[in-house]
Amino acid sequence: MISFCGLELAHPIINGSGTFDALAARRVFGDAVGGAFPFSAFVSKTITAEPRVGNAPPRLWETPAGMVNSIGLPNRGLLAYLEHDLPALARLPVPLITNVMGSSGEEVAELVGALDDRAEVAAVELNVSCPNVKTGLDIGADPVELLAFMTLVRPATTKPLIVKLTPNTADVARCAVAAQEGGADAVSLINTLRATAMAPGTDRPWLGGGTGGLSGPAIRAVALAQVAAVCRGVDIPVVGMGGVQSGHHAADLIAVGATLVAVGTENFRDPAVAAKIAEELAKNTQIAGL
Amino acid sequence: MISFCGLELAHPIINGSGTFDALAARRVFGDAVGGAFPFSAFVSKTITAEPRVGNAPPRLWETPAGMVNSIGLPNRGLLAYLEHDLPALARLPVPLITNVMGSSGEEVAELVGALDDRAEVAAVELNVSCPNVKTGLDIGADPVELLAFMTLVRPATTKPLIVKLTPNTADVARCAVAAQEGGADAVSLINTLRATAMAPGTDRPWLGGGTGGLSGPAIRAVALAQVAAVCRGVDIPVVGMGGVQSGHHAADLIAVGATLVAVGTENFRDPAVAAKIAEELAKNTQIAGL
Amino acid sequence: MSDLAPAPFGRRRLRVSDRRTEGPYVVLTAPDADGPPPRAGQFYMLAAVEGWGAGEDERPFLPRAFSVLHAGPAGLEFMLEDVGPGTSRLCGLAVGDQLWVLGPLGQGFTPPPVGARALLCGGGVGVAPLALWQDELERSQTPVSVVLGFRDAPHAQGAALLRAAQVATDDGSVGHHGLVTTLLDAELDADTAAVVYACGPPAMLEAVRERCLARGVPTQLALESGMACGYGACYGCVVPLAAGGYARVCVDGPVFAGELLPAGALLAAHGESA
Amino acid sequence: MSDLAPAPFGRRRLRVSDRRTEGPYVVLTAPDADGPPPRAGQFYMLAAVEGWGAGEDERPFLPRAFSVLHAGPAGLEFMLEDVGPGTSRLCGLAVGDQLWVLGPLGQGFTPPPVGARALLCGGGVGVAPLALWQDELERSQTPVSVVLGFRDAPHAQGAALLRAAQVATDDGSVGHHGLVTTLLDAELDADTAAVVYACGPPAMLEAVRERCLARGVPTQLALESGMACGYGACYGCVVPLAAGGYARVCVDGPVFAGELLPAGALLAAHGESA
Ligand SMILES: Cc1cc2nc3c(=O)[nH]c(=O)nc-3n(C[C@H](O)[C@H](O)[C@H](O)COP(=O)(O)OP(=O)(O)OC[C@H]3O[C@@H](n4cnc5c(N)ncnc54)[C@H](O)[C@@H]3O)c2cc1C
Ligand SMILES: Cc1cc2nc3c(=O)[nH]c(=O)nc-3n(C[C@H](O)[C@H](O)[C@H](O)COP(=O)(O)OP(=O)(O)OC[C@H]3O[C@@H](n4cnc5c(N)ncnc54)[C@H](O)[C@@H]3O)c2cc1C
Ligand SMILES: Cc1cc2nc3c(=O)[nH]c(=O)nc-3n(C[C@H](O)[C@H](O)[C@H](O)COP(=O)(O)O)c2cc1C
Ligand SMILES: Cc1cc2nc3c(=O)[nH]c(=O)nc-3n(C[C@H](O)[C@H](O)[C@H](O)COP(=O)(O)O)c2cc1C
Ligand code: FES
Ligand code: FES
Repeated sequence: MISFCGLELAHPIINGSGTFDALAARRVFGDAVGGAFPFSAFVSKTITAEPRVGNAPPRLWETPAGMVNSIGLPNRGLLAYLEHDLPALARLPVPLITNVMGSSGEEVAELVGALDDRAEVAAVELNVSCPNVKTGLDIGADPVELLAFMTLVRPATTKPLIVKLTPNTADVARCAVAAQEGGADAVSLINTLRATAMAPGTDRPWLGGGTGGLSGPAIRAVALAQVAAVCRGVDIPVVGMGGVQSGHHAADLIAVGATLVAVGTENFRDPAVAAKIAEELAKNTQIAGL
Repeated sequence: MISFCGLELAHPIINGSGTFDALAARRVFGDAVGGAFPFSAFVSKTITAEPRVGNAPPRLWETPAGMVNSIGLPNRGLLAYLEHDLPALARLPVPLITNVMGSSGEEVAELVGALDDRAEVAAVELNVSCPNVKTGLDIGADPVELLAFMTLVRPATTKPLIVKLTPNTADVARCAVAAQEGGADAVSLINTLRATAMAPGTDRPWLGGGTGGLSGPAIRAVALAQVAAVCRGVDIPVVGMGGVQSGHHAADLIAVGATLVAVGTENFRDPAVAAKIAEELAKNTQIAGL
Repeated sequence: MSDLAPAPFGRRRLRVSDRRTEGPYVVLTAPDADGPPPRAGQFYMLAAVEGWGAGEDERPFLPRAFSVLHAGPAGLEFMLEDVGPGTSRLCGLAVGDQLWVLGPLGQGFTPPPVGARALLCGGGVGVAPLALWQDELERSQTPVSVVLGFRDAPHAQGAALLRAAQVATDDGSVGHHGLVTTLLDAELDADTAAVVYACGPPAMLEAVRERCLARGVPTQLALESGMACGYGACYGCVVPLAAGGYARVCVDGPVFAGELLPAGALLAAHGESA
Repeated sequence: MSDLAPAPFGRRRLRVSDRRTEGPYVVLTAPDADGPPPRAGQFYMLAAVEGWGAGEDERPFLPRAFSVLHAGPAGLEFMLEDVGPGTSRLCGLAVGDQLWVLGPLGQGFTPPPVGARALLCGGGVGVAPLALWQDELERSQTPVSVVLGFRDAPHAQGAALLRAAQVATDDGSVGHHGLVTTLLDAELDADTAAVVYACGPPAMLEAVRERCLARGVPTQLALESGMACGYGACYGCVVPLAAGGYARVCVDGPVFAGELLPAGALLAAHGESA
């Protein structure tokens, strides 16, 4: 059992927001998903106050050992989430972390406040880092703005608040310190790196959204450096992620100080990979413990 | 012929600083290197005022479709460069761009001033972006500091000044604009992304220098996004680089506005690759021109 | 789909038991002991266990989606066209090589109402899902007609994967010289009481959608789209809906009723301008 | 090296003409029409043309350095030990497969002064450069002794690649039970007028360097180091020098006089603590 912000989790492996849809997975794979649920907590994809349809396709570009996505945070909005998704997600065998985003501290405070009432929500993750949406970038990239943002959002809930930092910044550790000062219970990183691609043989961008975010093994070494820097800077727990594909990669993030490790893109290659990673990690830890 | 800061170049492909040692290559491959010199201009590795031995080994870590280096800018210092390297580099069949770095505007102004006297130097590139050395990071990552830096350095030479921006920043386009305001004749990007790796099976960093910089195909999509953002922001010419392996990759950078394209890590896989890339690019351009 | 067992959770290894070619197409067979039988129009995410990631531009990295061509005691059959690093690697597999497989995935075709015949219209490698559909329809004694379009004579060898197909080729080297939609028009001119099941390149699907809509003939279009996951996790594979918003091709499709799709939707999802 | 033609500029394709094993080691042969003959101790950067990048952790990406084992009319011979994704891929090559090759690279061994014999000391796959060196020395009638160390009997089969080798194994299953340095000591005790040529794991080289320094016996150590380029471009392969600063193993070495290296240098370059 791992303690994280007051939650007791079976192992350190969770999912990265937006990289596993537990409800869709249950439709596709049936009850097997529930029985063998691979994550020790489930992080929902980013929810916004109003519904969003997301970006125009194409939304994906495969890169060497990675991918660029420009999904654009499609979601049915807070109300539908509260009414439809939360009750269904509550049936998962693990605690639920709801990820939210908004264009101002006030807006996010309202979102967070609405979740505060709901027992299904074990913790809230604040997406201040999505490279596809202007606001996310700006708040999370500047320590001063991030602190001001947290000052508005923190009072809105007594639930644990995890700040998901943006990697697209000069000094991510300073942003993490600002989040901590602003009352964050934990920070998570890294989100995707701002990236783009051209449509083959043209001078137009491939992605409907113009730019997107790079994820996967390609960014693993960047993630490790950022997580290490943040762990050196803060006392609160850190959720490390970025390109994790194996127990070894998870162990590296834990070695530099992460408490939990999130798996993102690798879920796309194998929906059950997180269970394998958790096992490998447990085996590593046993060996190291001897 | 391509015009770049008053230089007339045979094609748009140059090397990234620190990724090709023309003098060592001539020792290894003989005169073939001169005859078939693959770059249309040669960028020297970063020179500092005093000699540097560089970082302790290991200095390299291979990543999925890329590598992390922590070389630490070894060089014999300005005086040895002026006395020994410049005369030898002058024998190359292409213009020479000297890359320099220093810990303050004053120091760099002196370096640049010393190069100003030397006819062998066609242009100077300012490394304000090396992630291995504290100073480089800080100056280049903050538009205000960068402008102040340029105010000190610009008057030191009438030669073209290329500012090599750091990618480890929140808004690289704003940094590029600051460089332009400060009198840069061109900007180049991207340098490597801050990254690290653990020694396998340990909780110690692998690299002697602790952290390093990620380069290669893994960062190509990040490079393209940053180059595109910079090209939208400035009027001066842009040298684009990051993960270029083929004429297609070079064409993408040119499509978003780069004037020249630099090849870095791919030189390590094939010292003659740049000539192939220049050919492929010329073929692409011909086809597009029809 | 409630009558079908869901896909096993997690990718599994299958072994290629047969590899043959039909003109430029490669057909791979892989026995699948653990998976439930797929429905026509469903697909699998495939990757080679060895050598995935070493092709052009250091790709492929993600698995690739393939319709099931046939399914039976011999195993699952897939029909592949080499169009890039992923399909190139898969086409290079030999008997005995291993595949990662996830599936069956997505919503398949649904039968025509009683009295209407099934008109199968395929282009290129898009004939794949129609082959299994023909098997299923003929088993339930539904009348079936098949019209297929190909680039040229070598590709037209793919027509052998279905029975009694009328063929059109772009270069006229085999069958009708021109577009498959001309054959489709002729079929519908003769008898409009049909449901059209189509799969093929975006421009062909768009043409099918448009003309059937105009004629009031229902269509079920099996779409392609760039996919990262195939099971609804990434939201990357979307197609715009006529009603607004987007649907995920992998879980809401890949088969969609033509009426649900707006004009040009099929081109947009492929990065072509509408 | 002025008597040798430089390496061709740019990597070139060679075809594997033979593949054999010596215990756990793989020996590949590749005819090299365009390259000049290598000197013993020189190396080549190798990569597989196909399937490079699809191994563990999506690697290898960079080419890998290999000493030349033998060189002659049949081509270049390389001896490989599978220790990771790069060597694993190369060990999996079959006759007819293609290699990217750059080289010959680096500074090879230089002969002993007249009257001194050559004492070749190798460990594991480090015997490779000594094999060609033995060929060259015997051709020039220089007296040669060979001591080799291996983990166990299977690995000790690598000793067959040299002539008249005394062998030590860690587990005593073949030859002397213990370290190769014990054999080296015995040779030097018998006759100290020798130059020691050594190649092997860092700890072995360190032990050779140390004891020969103490005895005043000159050494030429063929080092390994993680390399990105092999031709002096990346400055990644350095080893510390006793005089301070670092030398590039690829262009200043891989063969270094032991006196030039400080204690512990060989371990540091491999990420092991000194
Ligand atoms: C439900 C479904 C069923 C399918 N059934 C079949 C089938 O039965 N048989 C069959 O052969 N194919 C089928 N496909 C298509 C098949 O999945 C694609 O051909 C395959 O994914 C192409 O991969 P590739 O690596 O070979 O080519 P890619 O390089 O991926 O090129 C394919 C297309 O993707 C785009 N593209 C190019 N580069 C990139 C990049 N870096 N990132 C993202 N997109 C890029 C371009 O539009 C290009 O034309 C099906 C697809 C779907 C969604
Ligand atoms: C001049 C020279 C001559 C050589 N001659 C021979 C020879 O004749 N025969 C032979 O078999 N070998 C030889 N080698 C060694 C050979 O080059 C290496 O074994 C090979 O590069 C290993 O590659 P790999 O991918 O198989 O293993 P890697 O995964 O690269 O592992 C090899 C070592 O590198 C480190 N490592 C692990 N992961 C990484 C990473 N991601 N990035 C960087 N380092 C990592 C670890 O220390 C590991 O033990 C020679 C090396 C040199 C420099
Ligand atoms: C397709 C996709 C969608 C994502 N959606 C979200 C999201 O909605 N909210 C969020 O905070 N992060 C989102 N992310 C970022 C991931 O949670 C994670 O931070 C990132 O992908 C790095 O981890 P990875 O390399 O393991 O994928 C998304 C990533 C991908 C690839
Ligand atoms: C081994 C290595 C050494 C480098 N040394 C320098 C340097 O001395 N000065 C500098 O400005 N950039 C240096 N760079 C950065 C490259 O010039 C280039 O900006 C970067 O590697 C991205 O391009 P690539 O992906 O094509 O390698 C170095 C990069 C590598 C990989
Ligand atoms: S492919 Fe990922 S949601 Fe459809
Ligand atoms: S391997 Fe690049 S300098 Fe030696």
